[in-house]
Amino acid sequence: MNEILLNNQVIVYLLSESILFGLLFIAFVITVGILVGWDFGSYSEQQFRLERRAYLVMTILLFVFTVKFLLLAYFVFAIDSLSLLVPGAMCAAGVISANDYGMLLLFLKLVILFFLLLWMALNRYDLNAKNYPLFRIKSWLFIAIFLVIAIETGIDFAYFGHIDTLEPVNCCSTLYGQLEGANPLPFGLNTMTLLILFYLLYVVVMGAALSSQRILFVAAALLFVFIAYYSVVYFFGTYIYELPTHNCPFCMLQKEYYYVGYLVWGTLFTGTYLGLISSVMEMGLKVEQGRERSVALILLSIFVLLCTAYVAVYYLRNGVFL
Amino acid sequence: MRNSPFFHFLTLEFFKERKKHIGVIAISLVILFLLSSVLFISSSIRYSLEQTLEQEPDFVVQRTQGGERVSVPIEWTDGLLEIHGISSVTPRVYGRYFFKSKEDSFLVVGVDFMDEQSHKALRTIMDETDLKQFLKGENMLVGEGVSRYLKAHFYPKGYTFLTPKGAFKKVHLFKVLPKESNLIANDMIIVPIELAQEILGMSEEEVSDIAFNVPNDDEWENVEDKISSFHYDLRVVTKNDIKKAYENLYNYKGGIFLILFLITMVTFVLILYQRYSMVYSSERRHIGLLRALGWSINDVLKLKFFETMMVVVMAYVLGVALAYFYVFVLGAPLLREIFLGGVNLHNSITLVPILDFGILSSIFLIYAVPFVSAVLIPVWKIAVTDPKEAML
Amino acid sequence: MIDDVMIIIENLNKHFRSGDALSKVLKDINLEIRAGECIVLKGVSGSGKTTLLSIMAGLDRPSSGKVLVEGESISKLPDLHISHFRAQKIGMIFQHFNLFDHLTAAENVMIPLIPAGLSMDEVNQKVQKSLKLANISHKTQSTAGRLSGGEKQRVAIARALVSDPAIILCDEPTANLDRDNSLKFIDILGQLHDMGKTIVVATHDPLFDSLPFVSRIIPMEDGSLVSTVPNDTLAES
Amino acid sequence: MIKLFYAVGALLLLIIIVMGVHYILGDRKSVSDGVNAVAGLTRISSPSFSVAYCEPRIGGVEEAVNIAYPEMMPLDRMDFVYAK
Repeated sequence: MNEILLNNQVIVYLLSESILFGLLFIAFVITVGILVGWDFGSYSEQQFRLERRAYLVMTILLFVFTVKFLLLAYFVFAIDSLSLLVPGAMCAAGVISANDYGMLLLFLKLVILFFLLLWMALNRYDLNAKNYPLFRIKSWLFIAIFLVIAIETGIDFAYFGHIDTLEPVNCCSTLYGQLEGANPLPFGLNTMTLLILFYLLYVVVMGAALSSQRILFVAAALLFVFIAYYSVVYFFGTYIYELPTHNCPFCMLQKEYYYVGYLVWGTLFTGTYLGLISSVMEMGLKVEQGRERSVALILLSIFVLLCTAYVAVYYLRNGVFL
Repeated sequence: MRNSPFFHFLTLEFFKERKKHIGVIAISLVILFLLSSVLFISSSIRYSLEQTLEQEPDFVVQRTQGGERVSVPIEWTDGLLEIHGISSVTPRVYGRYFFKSKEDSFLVVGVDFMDEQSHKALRTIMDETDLKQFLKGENMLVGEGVSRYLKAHFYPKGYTFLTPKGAFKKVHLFKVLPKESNLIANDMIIVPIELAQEILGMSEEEVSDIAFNVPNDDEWENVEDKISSFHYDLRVVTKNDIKKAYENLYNYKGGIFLILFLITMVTFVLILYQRYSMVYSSERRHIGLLRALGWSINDVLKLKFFETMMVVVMAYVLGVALAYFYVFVLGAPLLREIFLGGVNLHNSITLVPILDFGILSSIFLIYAVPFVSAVLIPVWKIAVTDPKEAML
Repeated sequence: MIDDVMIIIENLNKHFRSGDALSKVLKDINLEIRAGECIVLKGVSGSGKTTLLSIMAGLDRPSSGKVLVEGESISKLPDLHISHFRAQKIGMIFQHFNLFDHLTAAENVMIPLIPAGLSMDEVNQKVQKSLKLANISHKTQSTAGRLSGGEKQRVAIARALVSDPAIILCDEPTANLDRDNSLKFIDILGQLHDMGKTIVVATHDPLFDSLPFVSRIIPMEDGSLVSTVPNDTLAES
Repeated sequence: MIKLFYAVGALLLLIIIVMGVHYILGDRKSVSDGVNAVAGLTRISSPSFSVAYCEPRIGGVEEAVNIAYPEMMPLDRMDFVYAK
């Protein structure tokens, strides 16, 4: 067992993941059983038993979602504490790029959280309707989620198993830094246009949400996430670190920056998820999701405010931009 | 919170099943107490060790032959001085002096008291008057473990060392090092450098190894390359190696403990599963009646969920507080031996209270996730009892 | 006329599968109950009146057939909705009172209101009102376990009335009561009838035979209804 | 009954506060000062024999170590990193 697998946080993380996978497997078996025997019209005792079992699947998924949400933060925290063991890694960025499973794993986790949230929104709608209209869609979605989670759990073990503590990894300065003039920003933007686009998209998202043009909202939200990621890494991040050359999405998760990274990325992703799901639900199922949409807008506003505040405070203190 | 009837009913229900909850909390307390005290001790010792690393010299040059460390000729220091960027090169003399029964050993350390840098350090340990008196005769500073050991073996005032050449060196015990430095100085005897060389059987121009600092971090790699090409049997130990050694040492111990701990978690989960699914008919009728009065499965699940959360939070807070009190206030009397080894001289270091987010969240996750997953299915089984149970 | 029909039951039957034997408990029942009517299901125990009552209350599901309450079929509702239906529209009074002995009378009466998520003072207001209606408000804070039979029954009535339901269902309400408590129960039932509630009582207690406010007595024998005899003719003969 | 719940809640809160106060007031400086004083003098700051070593080598016979010369450190042991 190499040192990585012996690290306390890694053991606790893998244990939690496998317990969740065990529960999900039970839910998977039950869902398959329900899908096979499901016939809403019939009065048979079998049908009522299946309806009761559906509640077990719902409870398991609710619990799995909350724990997976906490485990994502815990995963990043564990990776951060591993950076001492991996030579050359100063923060989580180095450890994640230790082998090629890292980035894929992080991406999978974000996707899974989105679909779990979507499943719970569908489930709430399904329970409120009187005849379980979305039952089959919901169950098939869960089966898809289960397969993705199975892959994710496999990659978890693969990722932690293959982190080599001898061969040095490149740190975030090489991963995200300016590679001798090559412009890392997408669509050939420079910093100024990136910022303009960032605030413009934010206004578009708010406008679309308030005037409830949902397709525009979905498009704007997706683009906003993409642009926000780059603007945080290449512009706002430098103000958090107060160092113009330090571009890294992970270093802000560390202790010396007061774990602000969790707040920044948390509000961005949760806000976008809630926004996307509420608009998808409104378009697809014509059900009013006002509350979720307003929470999403609040979270996105907190995110933008927080980023701008860092720049403003820096400017007020030093009187000059980076 | 106060004016929601659900919360009011929740507290009534919670206290109705007091006996069951108290039983579950008691079991969880045992598990939580054991786990968190082990993690607290290991993180506290690791924190203190990391503190000592600041004083650690950046590089140590040693000479190894046949896997065995041999003493280094003093001339090597001039070779080192020529390299740019190296500062405070200090030859060090230390070695293990085995007590007569070859069971326990002291760490004999020779310090050149004439050197002004160690003179300044000495002044922090003792005041001015003792200093002159100390430098006059054959005196030694002794760690707390050593002084206790010597007292136990009837050498209260001093100790006569037997040098390899057969001469007897009577050394007077001058002062005991402060208790706080037990972490490194528990079995340490500090003597003048010439005396140490004599006791350890080294000639005048031989030292154990040479330590030096390289203030400029970026230079560490090239300094290390330069030095390792000096001699064939030379070996360089950098500060990063030591940091990784400490990390691995406590990962190793903590990790093994956690993996063994999983076995207790499995039994804990089984106990919980059995405890929560042992439903008396009165409990079943109770929930059936609730359902008959208009509570849906969601409401009963919510009630049971909050009950479980209350049990989890209560057990967690009590467990961690108990472990905190045991480790940082009582000093973890028994459990400490796992980490301090208890071998050689008995060591009683003071554990510095250290709580960081990582430990607390690990403890919560390793406790709460198995707990709730064990309780999930029995709670669901109760929640879906058929309302017509109330009619029977 | 159709709109004021409270409960419609169309060819309902219920059978229990114990092993491979199929025991038919309710056979092809058709029944219509108008709003404000007071029905008595008369029959010896085991004649299926309790099962019929629990199906009407949404506690149990029929094996086939339809149960419509205020025009909405409840036999096929998912659990979330049938629970809301029970909480809002049905007041159940059980044979053994079924109180939570460790709770006080007020807390017992409060239980059906909890899922609705009202604030505490709204709930207290309703609880006091229904306790006064069942004239047991002098025992509000005493624990249910220590009340006498009659008082327990009145707390059970208060609990059934707290969410102001349109339908009151009683399963053998007077089985555990002595004579004068039963009479007290019956005049409370009378008050409920005057308030316009639809009442269905399943009992074999002769006391209910000649009550002025009972509109129909429906005898039941092993799972099927005998022809319904309007009460007023019964009263004269 | 709700009062009892608040009492338990207050008790837990009190425990957390006492723990927090003890944690904040905990003196971390004295231990590091003592250690730094001695390490400053001897320039050796590796942990004393009983703290540093792994259990297996001490507990029983370790095949890599020769009984007659216990101080001969086996090469592959982690404690060789900075043997005394």
